[in-house]
Order: sequence, then structure tokens, then C-alpha cells
Amino acid sequence: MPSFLEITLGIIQALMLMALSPLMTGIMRKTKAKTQKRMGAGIFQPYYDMVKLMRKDEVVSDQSSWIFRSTPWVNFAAIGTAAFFIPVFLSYSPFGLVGDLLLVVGLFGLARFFTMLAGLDTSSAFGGIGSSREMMVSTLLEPALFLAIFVVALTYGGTNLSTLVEGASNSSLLPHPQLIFAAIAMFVVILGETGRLPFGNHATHLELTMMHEAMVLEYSGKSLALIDWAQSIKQVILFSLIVNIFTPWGIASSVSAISLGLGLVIFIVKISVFAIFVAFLESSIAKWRLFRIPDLITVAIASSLVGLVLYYL
Amino acid sequence: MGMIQFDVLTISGAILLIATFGVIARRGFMDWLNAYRLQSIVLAVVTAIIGYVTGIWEIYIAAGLTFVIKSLVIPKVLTHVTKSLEIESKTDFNPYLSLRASIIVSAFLVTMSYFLSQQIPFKSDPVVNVFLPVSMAQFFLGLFALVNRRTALSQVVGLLVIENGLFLFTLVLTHGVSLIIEVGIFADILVGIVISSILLFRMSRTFDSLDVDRLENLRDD
Amino acid sequence: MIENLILFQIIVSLFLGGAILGLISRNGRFSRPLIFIPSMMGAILTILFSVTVITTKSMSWEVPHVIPFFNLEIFVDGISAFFMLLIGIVSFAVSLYSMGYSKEYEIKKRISIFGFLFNIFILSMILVVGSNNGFFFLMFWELMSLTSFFLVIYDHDKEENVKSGMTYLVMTHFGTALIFVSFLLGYLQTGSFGFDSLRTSSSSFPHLIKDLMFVSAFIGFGTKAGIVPLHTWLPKAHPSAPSNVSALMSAVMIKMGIYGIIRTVFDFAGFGASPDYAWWGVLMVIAGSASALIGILYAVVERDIKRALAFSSIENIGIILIGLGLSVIFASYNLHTLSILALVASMYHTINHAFFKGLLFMGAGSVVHATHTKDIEKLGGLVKQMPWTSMLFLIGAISIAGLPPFNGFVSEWLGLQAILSSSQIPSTILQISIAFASLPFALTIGLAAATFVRLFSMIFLSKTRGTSLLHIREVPRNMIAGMAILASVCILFGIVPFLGISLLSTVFHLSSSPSSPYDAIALKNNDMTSFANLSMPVVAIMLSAVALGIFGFIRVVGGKTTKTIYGTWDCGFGKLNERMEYTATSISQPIRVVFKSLFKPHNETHKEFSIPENSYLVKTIKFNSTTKNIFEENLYTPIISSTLFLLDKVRKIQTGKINSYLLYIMITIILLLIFVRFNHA
Amino acid sequence: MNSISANLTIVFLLLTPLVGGILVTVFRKKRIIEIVTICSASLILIQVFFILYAIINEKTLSAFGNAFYIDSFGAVILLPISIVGFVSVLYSKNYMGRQYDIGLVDDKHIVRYYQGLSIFLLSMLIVPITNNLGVMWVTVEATTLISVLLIMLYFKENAIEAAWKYLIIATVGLSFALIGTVFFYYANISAGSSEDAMNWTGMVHNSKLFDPNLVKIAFVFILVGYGTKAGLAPMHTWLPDAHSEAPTPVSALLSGVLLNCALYGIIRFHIVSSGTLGPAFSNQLLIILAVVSIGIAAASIYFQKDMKRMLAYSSVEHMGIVSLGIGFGGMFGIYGALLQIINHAIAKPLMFFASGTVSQKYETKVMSKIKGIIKVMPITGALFLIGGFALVGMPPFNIFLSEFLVLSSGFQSGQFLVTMIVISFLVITFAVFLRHLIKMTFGNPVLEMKKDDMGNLAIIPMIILATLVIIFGFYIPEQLQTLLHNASSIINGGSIT
Repeated sequence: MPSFLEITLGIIQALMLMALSPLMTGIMRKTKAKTQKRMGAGIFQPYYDMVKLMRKDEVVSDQSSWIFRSTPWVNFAAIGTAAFFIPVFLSYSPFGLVGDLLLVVGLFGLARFFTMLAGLDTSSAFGGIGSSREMMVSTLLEPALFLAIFVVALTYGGTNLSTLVEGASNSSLLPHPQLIFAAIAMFVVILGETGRLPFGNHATHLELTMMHEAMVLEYSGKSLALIDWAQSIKQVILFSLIVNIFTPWGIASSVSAISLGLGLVIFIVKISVFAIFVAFLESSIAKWRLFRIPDLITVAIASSLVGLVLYYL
Repeated sequence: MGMIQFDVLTISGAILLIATFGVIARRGFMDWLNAYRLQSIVLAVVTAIIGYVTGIWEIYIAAGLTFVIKSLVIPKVLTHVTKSLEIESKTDFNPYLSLRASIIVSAFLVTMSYFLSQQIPFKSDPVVNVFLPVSMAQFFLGLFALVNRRTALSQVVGLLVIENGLFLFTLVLTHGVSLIIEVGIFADILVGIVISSILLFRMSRTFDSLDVDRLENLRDD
Repeated sequence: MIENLILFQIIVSLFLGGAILGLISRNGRFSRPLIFIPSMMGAILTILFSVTVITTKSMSWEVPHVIPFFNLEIFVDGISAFFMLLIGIVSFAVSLYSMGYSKEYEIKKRISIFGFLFNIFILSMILVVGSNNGFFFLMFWELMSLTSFFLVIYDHDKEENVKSGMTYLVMTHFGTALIFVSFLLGYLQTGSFGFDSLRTSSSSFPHLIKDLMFVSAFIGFGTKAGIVPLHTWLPKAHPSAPSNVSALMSAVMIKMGIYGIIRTVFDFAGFGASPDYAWWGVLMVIAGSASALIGILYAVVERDIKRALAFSSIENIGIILIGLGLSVIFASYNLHTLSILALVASMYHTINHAFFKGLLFMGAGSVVHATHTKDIEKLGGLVKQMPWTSMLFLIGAISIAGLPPFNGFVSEWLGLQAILSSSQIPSTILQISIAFASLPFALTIGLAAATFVRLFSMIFLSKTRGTSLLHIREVPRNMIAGMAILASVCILFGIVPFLGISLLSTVFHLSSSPSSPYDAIALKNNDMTSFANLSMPVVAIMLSAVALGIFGFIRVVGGKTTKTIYGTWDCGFGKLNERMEYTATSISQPIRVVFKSLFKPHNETHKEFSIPENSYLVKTIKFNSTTKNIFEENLYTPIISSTLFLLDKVRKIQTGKINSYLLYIMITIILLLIFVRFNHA
Repeated sequence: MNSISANLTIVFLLLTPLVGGILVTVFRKKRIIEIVTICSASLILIQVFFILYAIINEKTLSAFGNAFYIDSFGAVILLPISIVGFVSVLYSKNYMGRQYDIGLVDDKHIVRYYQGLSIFLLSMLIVPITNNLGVMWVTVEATTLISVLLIMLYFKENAIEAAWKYLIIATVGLSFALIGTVFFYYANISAGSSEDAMNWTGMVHNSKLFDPNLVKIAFVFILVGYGTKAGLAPMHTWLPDAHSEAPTPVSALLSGVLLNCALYGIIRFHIVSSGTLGPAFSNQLLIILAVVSIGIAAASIYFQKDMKRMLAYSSVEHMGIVSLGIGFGGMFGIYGALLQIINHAIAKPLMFFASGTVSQKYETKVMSKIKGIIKVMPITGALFLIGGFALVGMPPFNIFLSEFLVLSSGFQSGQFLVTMIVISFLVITFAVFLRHLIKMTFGNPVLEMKKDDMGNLAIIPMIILATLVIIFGFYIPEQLQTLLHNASSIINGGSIT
């Protein structure tokens, strides 16, 4: 049974993730604006938007049912819960006793399930497009993600995130070439899960490029705020996963003020850098045709398979 | 027993065989019937001879029966049945095998029945030694006639030949089993002939021909 | 335990009574109670019985000399009791449901026959798992097939129902023949058809015999379980049957195949802990993966609710088989804990599938009951008319999609962990191939989610697509109750996995069993560091806590706001109607394109132009997309046609020519004489 | 029981049908002769049960010296004769009555029919109780002739054709049987037996001393001869024609009983030859013919258009299974074969009756024209299904057990290949047979018909048989079990005790 302090620390980590997530979105937007030679809004803009949305009244489609209404809450609950299992600046989370990486994936799945239903609930063609694309992409991402997890779990002995991250922080990448391939796969998966380019484009509301946005098109007010927030939390979770698993340097493995502070700072730096990198990437490539996306995913799968073989040989 | 008896047996057997061949070779129904009558008479004589050789008195009765039933009654019945039919339907114009071919086959069958008899070890019983193959041959020749002929009438006659063969066969091997069975067999054959002649009659009514090619409604292909 | 025996006899007599009552109640007012109340009581007693057997000790009963050579032996040990428990729970729910469901049959046709078959069907399943003698096993097995066959073609006004029933009957009989062969091999060794003798002496069989026994039994039972490519009867039979029957068939009956496989592997075929037997497991894993992937791929594009559910049954059987196969592999390499893990995973999934598939079929039944169509293209918007049904169906959908916090997730989590543990097998080739096998597994999970999103949304959400919703109303209470039972069990087994796991560990006498419902399922590495943990109760608590927290937070930050009901955003077009929304076909279109090699989709478009020479003003467009079943085309049709060709050649001998007939006799005698001459036996 | 009462029993048993036939000829009123025949049939049934009781208690029963000799095996054959005879007569009343009403037959025919039936029964009753193999041959031949008369009862073209083929082929075949019999007799003589050399008891007694070569050849003749009558392929060709063209009750008797009588002959000689050569020789011959029969039946059933022809082929299959069981030998095999004889004799008449009623209702035997029996005639339809599923060996009906035993014995005797082949044939038969059955039973009738089951007397015989079919599926009375055990030990050991 973990100590009270540890539990509080774990909760703090989760809350921090939730708190940080809009910031990451902001940073990425800013980076994109810069790369496109625009001023762009400040990096705290997402916070303002969220608060604004929470204060606004909602319009709800008359076709829609309780599924549509409940989706934002289920969505946030699932993703928020997932946040608790992620080691952020402390190399283990006490909730490791409760759930593991697969549970996190499952929770994401729950969120996605309801989002897809909500997209179809309003009987608008946009929702339909979004859900059907999401269906295909998520289906195909599933094996890629799982194989990547497979490699990582085998390498560090467990899908328990604490075990994973600790193992990572105690060893260097060099003896584990397979991790490189896993990282590639994981990266593609993250792009897909967060619906970023080349999968979809957050910036526009053009039906050619929408995936996630198409599904949540009907939302407004509090619900929209919830959805966006949940989405950005998901993004941060994935980022911190990849960051902590593949670049586990400087994460605090013991509970002491200095190490914790250091870990926190380092984490924020790492994740921001990663975010910026993603943003750069996004603004340097174009959206792909929907039926070229499977090729990309296949690449991911293949690379994680290679990683697997490398591990066993 | 003496040499003479043996010769008599052999000769009569030969005659019987020839008579059977005669039955096989004929085409027209009346020729058939005559050939059959002839064969039956020979059979009766042979029976009598066997009776004499073995000295079992029942066999004389059997001989008598044979003579009466086979060479008198049955031909009468058949002629009566087929009186109404015109000559074409009684004649078997095209058997499956030509005359020559059927003779060859019959020859083969005769050899086969001799071969078969060789398989069976017998006490040196001249009657058996002579007549077993003959009767077998008769049997198989009758069967062959059945297979080869196309008209119902000729099939009846084939049946009769088979029956003759059977009779001889039983006689030879059993020297007249308990008479009941002999009589039973006779009765069966007789009834069979009667029934088949009824059938012939009906057939000629319904199909106005005795050609068995007409009897091919019941089939699976 | 004499009480157990009496209890068992009471159960049997109850079901028999239900059958007879059903037969004599000629569609009277009381016919439905007369039929289904006995079956309900029987089901409850079955649950009671199996629980007592599991907790105390096994029950055996022998009735000698009813027929020559074989005694009617009933032997109920943990495994049998486990399956009886499933039968009991599901059939109780289904009977309750049928009280309402089979009302329409009173008008349409004789419900009395239905009641007879229904009761006998359940009874035969109980006896199958109970019987302890090859002869009676096969007898009850075929009785089960026969009754289910009649239930499948119960609505025999439709030609295709009868056809599909025929397919089912023939294929299952083929399976039975193979099971029989497997028993015969055992009989050859032991000289008896009693299972006890098999148990005692099977370990000493020669290896070849063991392998043969396993293979034939696996194919035989697999036919019933519906593993690819022996599955073709399943998507035919399930839609034809009345929905309550298809619930029973899919939830319980195909599990009998699994039961048979388990029995064969661990009891009869003398499985031993040596790598020689690893290939059994490999075979199962391969078959399982194929079934899982292909089943779900056909399910995701299917238009008929019940066909889709049937295909997903194939998928779930596949998942169960993968677990089973893994446990066999582990056991053959003497990795005891791992094989327990895999076994628990697959058995847990067996439980789950029994529950949620029963639930889903009953849900589908309610939909058909209300709307009289099985085509999801014609459905939609039912969530408003049928709130309860949609709610329960959604629970089933989430469970079967393997999402937390419901039961599907637990078993699939265990299954994935089992696959992950394959790294401990001391054989690189196996390690890698099992790791590759995780690819279809993961894909299957993803597709399952897609399938049930599609099904649920097409049936219940947005506007209706064809049938008018005016006269559609919620189904009667007892039907809802029937579904609710299974739904609650789904949630229960999801949130408190302790139940399932401790049940399994008592059934299979497993060493490690959790002590309290609160401590997590914990998997350890060899160095005792935690490999993975899962504690569903806490997850459930956390989910609700987060939901509450965010609710409060938003109320605090956002204050009070109003909701306005308004039409869906229509880009200002103003006349959104149901013909503009996404259809079932269009939703699955991307997947159909990605996996086109399997579906061989055939699309055709008919355009009519308002002005024939002008191809721009299109009046109507008809689009028709069909997918093929590659197994029927490339596997079954050739086999059947070639067989018929041979038969056709053989029967030609009946030429109708008397001469030829006589010739046969002549030839036969000559040949036989020659045969005798030249053979000296 | 002492000799007097034994003699009386036999005399009464044989007198009953004879007197029945005579009475029929005396008063030629339809109603009376029907009743007379039913009475005589039921009398036979009762007496047979009495005899069975005696046999079960004291193994054998011989009368008039050794002229008549009934052992358990004979009793096993006797049972179906009486049962099927009874139900057929019962069924005939309704069936022939309807034929009469629609003017297909007149009084003359009816009288001739019932005479024929009685004599047919008489001749078949003699077969299993006589000790003299020659007499047995004579009676079997007699059955042929009588059944030919019954088949050509009303002179339709097909009936005549069938009768002709049946007459010729059966007579030829049986002549082979006679040759075989005489060979055996000769072997017995040359083995030094003087009196009752034609008696089965005597033969079995001396069978050790027979000359092997002679016995081999003799058995081949017997096999082909009686095999023709028993409908073993490829001598079965007459069977579908005869069975399909005969009046339905007669078809039931032909396939339910007559075939058994012929098989009885084969098995008797099989016992003798096993005494001389050991079972191996005749077993392999039996197995060969059996497999051919089952295969040909499986092939032919699929393509049938005529309902009764299909049933006839299934008879070929079942005769094949019986001889397969005998050929495999061993307790399982022989027991199974005997059980199969009884089961088939119960199930097949059921099917024939049902199909007869159906074809009277639909006025056709062509299966493609028959649809939705279960709707038009519910009870008959249900019975039809029961019979059909029994015939393809589906539990919980009777034939499953016997086939199970036979196939098991196949593995027991190490004939794996043969058994596997047969199993696959059986699966094929299952599929093709049920295909026809289901198509006829379900679906919607082509033209509108009023819903009735063609009178109670049509139903009752079927219900009797159906009950037996179901009961024998999972319960076989103790007495019958002992009887079968003794019978199979007779066949098995080749010993008479």
C-alpha cells in the first residue's frame, strides 16, 4: 500500500498534466504561427478560450440523444483517469498498482468509442465522415500501438508504467536498438491518435481534412470546452509517455524536494521541445490522402515488428 | 463299375452339352423351344442313366417327372401363351453378341466350369466327375443366354436352361436329396414359369411387344 | 453428495416437464408460462447445482443396462459445473426474455412445439457437459444439434431459413463424425467408451494416437464452435433462428465446442508437459487468430444485425481459442503460472462472451420484435422510442468492444498479458511467431470497437433511415428484465473481476487465487518487480471521481448556463433529411477499401440522366456494393461439386437394362471365384 | 418345453396365416377379409412373442424331430416378421381402402392382395424356423414368386417392368444360392454325415470336417445368391424398382422383412463356413460387398426423383451396414448387426407408410412435387421426420446405437481404412437423404390442400412404429438384450449350444 505522500504526489502529477495540457496546445499553435510567418496568439490563449467556452450557453441538436449529451463527460472522465497513471516528473506513479499502459489505451478507446457515437448521433454528414475515418484510422493504429508497447514492455519488463519508466531511467538506450524502431512506431501512433498531420488538421474545418473536428462539430459551450480540454490532455499524456519512455533522463526516482523540482523542470522542457518539434513537422508536411494513411501505419507496424525481432535475436 | 457305363455317361454328357449349345445358337422362338425340348429329353435320359448307375429308385421318378414336365408341359404352356403373338416379336433378331462371338464366350464359359470343377476335390465318383462340369456349363450358358438375349421369351427359355442345369447339378451331387426338396424345387420352377408366362401375356398386352428394351422406364441415369 | 444427485434429477425432470407441458398446452392462454416457468426454475436450480458442485465436490451418477454395453454415466466435476453455470445463467435470462418475446409466435404458429424444443435443447446442453461416456456424450451432442436445428428452422415458411438450417445440420454432423473418430481412437486404446478409463490411461497412449485424437476432436468440436474455415454454418443459422434461440446458441451452445476441446486436450488425449505437444497450442493459436480476424472483418461490413452478431461470435471464439492455445503452449513448456494466466484469460472471455453475446442477441431480438426488420440500413433513431433496450444494448456493445470498465476489457487485458508473456518460452521461433500473432489480436480488438460503434449508431442513433418510427414502442417488461440480468452481470464481472477469477481458480484448482475483491490482478516478473497490475474497482471509482470533479470544476468556473435545442448544423441548407446522413455501408466503406483483398467488394452504379444526352444533370443514382464470402466460393463449392460429380458417375450403373443387371451378377460371381482361387486367407 | 407342445406351437404358427388365406378365399367380402387378415396377423404376433419368451428361457426350440429348429438367431429374425407383418396388414386396410375408393383396384384385386399377403407371411415365417436349408431355399424362392404377384397386382406398365426384372434377377440369383446349398450338402455328405445332411444343425456340427476349398466356392455362391435377394450391391439392381412399384404395405414388408430373411440365409452359411475356415474368409467377402453397397446407396440417393426409390436405396445401405457388422465380427459388430436388423425393420416400414400416405395425399411419388408436408398433414409429417432422422442414424433414435456398435467394431477389428470410408459414406448419405427429406417436409405446398392426416388407421401403425423407434433409441428391454446376446454368441462362436 503506497504512502499518503506518494498518493498525493501521484494526484499532483495528474492534475499537473491536466493543467499543463492547454499550454502545450498553445505552444504548438504559436510555433506553427511562427513557422508560417504569423504573429499567432499567445501561448496561454487556449486557457482563455476554455474559460470563455465554459461560460457560454450551448446549442444542442434536436436529433441528438443522451449519448450526445453525456459524451463530453465520459470523454473527459476516461482521459482524465488515464492521466493518473502517467509518471510525469516522478519515475513511478502510485497508481501503477491500479492500472497499466494497456488500461490507458483502453480508456482512450472508451473515449473514442463515445466520441464516434456522438459524431453519428446528430445525423449530420460531417459527424458521419469523422466517425467513419476515425474508425478506420483507430482500427489500424491499434496493432501498431500494441506492437510498440510489446517491444517496450519486453525491454523494460512490464506494462506497468512505473516499472517501465524506472527501467528506462536506469538504463541507457544504447543496448536497446529495438527501442528506436518502437519509438518511430510510437511517434506515428501519436500523430494519429491526436489527429495531427498527416492524419488530420486541427487548424481547419474543411471536410476534406477534418477527422476529430468533424466528430465534435456539433458541440458548443461547456461540452466543447470539455472535449477540447480532454483532447489536449490526451495529447500531453501521449507526449509525456514518449518522452519519459524514450528520453528518460533526469526524471526523479526518489522523493526529495530537489530531485522533484529538477524533474519537473526537465520534464516541462523536454515535453515543450517535443511539442515544438511536432509542430515544426506538422507545418512542414501536408495532409495525406485518406487511403495513403494505411501505408504510413504499415510503416509503423513494420518498424515495431523489426524492433520485436531485434529484441528476440 | 464297368468301362461301358463310364463311356455311356461321358457320351450322354457330351450330347447334353451339344444340346445346350443348340439352344444357345438358335434364333427363332420355335427353334428354341424344340431345342429345349430335345435338351430336356436328353436330360431325362441322362437322369435315368444316373438312376441306373447309382441304383437309387427315386431318380427314376425324377427322370419321369423331368420328361413329363419339361419336354411336354412347359413347351405346351409357352406355345399356348405366345399363340396370340405374331412371329416377329417372338424372334430375337439382334442379340448383343453376334452368333460367332456368343459361341466363343460359351466355349470360355464351358472351360471355366470345367476349371471350377477341378477346384473341388471329389471322391472318384464317375457320375460327379462327368456331369458336374456339364451341369455347371449348362447353368452358365443359360445365364449367358439371359444376358445376351433381348426378348422376354428367349429370357424365359434361358431361365429354363439354367433350371435344367440346376436340376442335373442337384441330382448329381445329392443323388436325389429327400424327395420333398426335389419336388419343392420343381414346384417353384413350375410356378415361376407360370407366373412369367402370365407376365409375358400382360407384357404383350401393354407394350404389344416382348422386347425387353421396352422395359427401361425404371432407371437412374 | 446425494443432495446433488437429487438436485440434478430434479433439474432434468423440470426441463422434461417443461417440454411435455409445452407439448400438451396447445397454444392456450397459459402456454407461455407453462413452457418457460419450468425452464426458469430449472435454470435457477442449475445455477445452484453447479455452484454447490464447484464449492463442494463433484457429482457422479450411473444408470446401468438401459442399453447394451454402455451405462448412462453422469459425472459433473468443476469444468462441467463451470459450463453448467453459464448455461444456467444465460438460459434463465433467455427464458425470462422469451416470456415476452415468443408472444408473437402464439399468433403465427404453434408455440407448443417451440416450448418442447426449447426445453429439450437446454436439457441436452446440460447433459452434454454432464455425460461421462462417449456413447451418451455423442447422443446428447446430436440431440443438441437436432433440437437446435429444428429451432433454427422454426420459422420454416421462408425457404432460406430451411436452407441455412440444412447447412448447419450437415456441417455439425460432419463434426460429430470426427468427434466419434476421436472417441474411437480412444476406445481402440482403452477398450471402452467411458471417459474415466480415458482419463486414467490416456497418458500412456502412443504419441501418434494422441495427435490423431486431438486433431480429429479439434476439427470436430471446432465445427460446432465455428472456427474458420468451418464457420460457414454460423452466420447462416443464427439469423434464421428466433432471437432468443440464437442468444442461447451463440452464448452457450458454441461454447460446448470449447468444452469439448478442453476436455480432449487436458483429459482424453493425454496431454503431457513436453514440447512435443506445443504444436497443438500453435494450431489453436493459428486457428484462433484466423477466426478472430476474419470473423470481425465480416462483422464490420455486415448489414444484417444478427449476421453481424454471429460473425462477432466467430471472432470471440477465436479470442478464446488464442488464450487456450497459449495456455497449452505454456503448459507444454512447463511454464505453469503462465499457462494458468492464459487459461484464465480464455475462460474469463468464455464467461464474458456468454453474457454479452446473449445480451446483444436479445437486444437485437427486441429490435426485430419492435421493427420487424434486421437490416440496419432501414433502422435508426430507436434510442428515443426504446430507451431501455438501447441502454442495455450499449452496455453489451461496450463490453464486447473490450473497453473499461466492463467485463470485455478484463479478459482481453489478460489475453494481451498472456501474449506478452510469450517471451518466456524457451524457443525463439515460437516467441517471435506468437508476438506476430498479437498483430491480428490487436487488429481484432480495434475492429470490434468499430463494428459495435457502427451497429449501435445505425440501429439506435440519429434519424431513422427507412421504417417509420410511429408505431414502434419499447418491448414488454419481462424482455427488458431478461436483458437487464445479463447486462448487470456484464458490469459486475467488469468491475469486480475477483468474482470471475476466484470462480475459475476454484474450478480449475489453480494455485494462485485473489483473496479479496480489492486487491489487484498482479503479474510479477521473475525478479518480483511488478509486470502489470489491474484493479478494476479502483478504476471504476477513479472514473466516477474524475467525472464528479470535472463537473464541479466546470460549474464553479463556468457558472450556470442554458441549453438551447436547435436543428443540426446544415450549412444553411435548411432541409436536412435522413437521406443525407451516413448509412451503414458508407460508414464501413474505408475499412472495406483497406481490406478489399478479403471482401472482393463489387460496386456498381446506375445513373439516370434527366436529359439522356446531357450527362451532367443526374436524375437518380443507384449504388450497389456487394461483398463476397471467399470461403464458400473457394473452399466449399469445389468440394461439393466434385463429390457430386463422383456420385453421378457411380449411380449410372442403374441403366434400366435387365441384361446389364444380369451381367453384373455374372461378373460378380466370376470375380469372387477368381478372388477366392488366388487368395489364401 | 416338451416336443408335443413345441410341435403344436409350430403348427399353430404356420396354420394361422394359412387359415387366414383360406378364409379370405372363402368369403370374398372386402370388410370381412380385412378383419380376418388383421386377426390372423395379430395372432401371429402373439404367438411369436410366446415363442420368443420360450427361446429366451430355454435357448432353442425344435419340433418334428429336427425338421424345425428355432434358436435365438432365428427368433431375432422372427420378431420383425411378426411386427412388420402386423402393422402392414393394419395399414393395408386404410391404404387399399383408398385405392379401392378411387377405383384403382376392384374386389378381385383386394381378394388377391390379401391372399398374397397371407401366403407371403407364411413363407417368410418358415424361413427362420426351418432347420432344413433346402426347405429354406424353397421358401425364399417362394417369397420371390408371391411378392412378384403382389407387385404386379394392378398392371401398370412400370409394375410389370419391375415385376419382370425382379422375377428374372431374383430367380437367377437364387439359383446360385441353390448351387451353394447343394455344395454345402455335398461337403457334409463327403464329411461322412449320413442323415439330416441338409440340416443346419448337422452342418454346423460337422463343419470342422468339411473340405476347405469346397466350402470357399460354396460360400461364394451362397453370398452372390442370397446377396441378390438381400439387395447387396451390385446385385441390388432389382430392389429399387420392385420396392417403388409395389403397393406400399408390400414395400414395407419387402424391405423391412424379406431382405432380412435373405441375409439370414447368408449368415447361417457364414456360421458354417466360419466353422470350417475360421471367420476371416467369409468376413472379408462380406465386408467387400457391404462397402460397395453402402457406397452405391450413398451415390444413388442424391439423384432420386421418386420417394420410394430413395427409401429402397436406403435399404440397400442398411443391408450393407448389417453385413458390415457381421463382417467386422466381434461382440460389438455382430450384436450391432442384429440390432440393426431389428431397428431397420422398425424404421423403414415407418418411412414407407408415411411416404405412402403422403403420396396418396399429393397423388404423386415425385419428390419435387411434394412440399410442406408438415403443414398439410402435421402428424404424418412429424412421423415422417422421425423415421427419416432414424434412418440416417441420428440420436435419440434407434439406428444410432446399432450403427455406433458396428463402426466401433470396425476399429476393434483393426479395419481402420474401411471404417473411415464407411463413415464418410454415411456422412454423405446423411446429407443427401436429409436434403430430400427436409425439402419435402417443410416449405409451402404448391397447391392449396385441406389439412388432414388421412384417417386414424393410416396414423396408428406409424405411431406404433415411431414409439418403438424412439424407445429403442435409449432403452432396450432386458429380455431383448439377452436374446441378442445369445444370438450373437451363436454367430460369433459358430457354436450351437
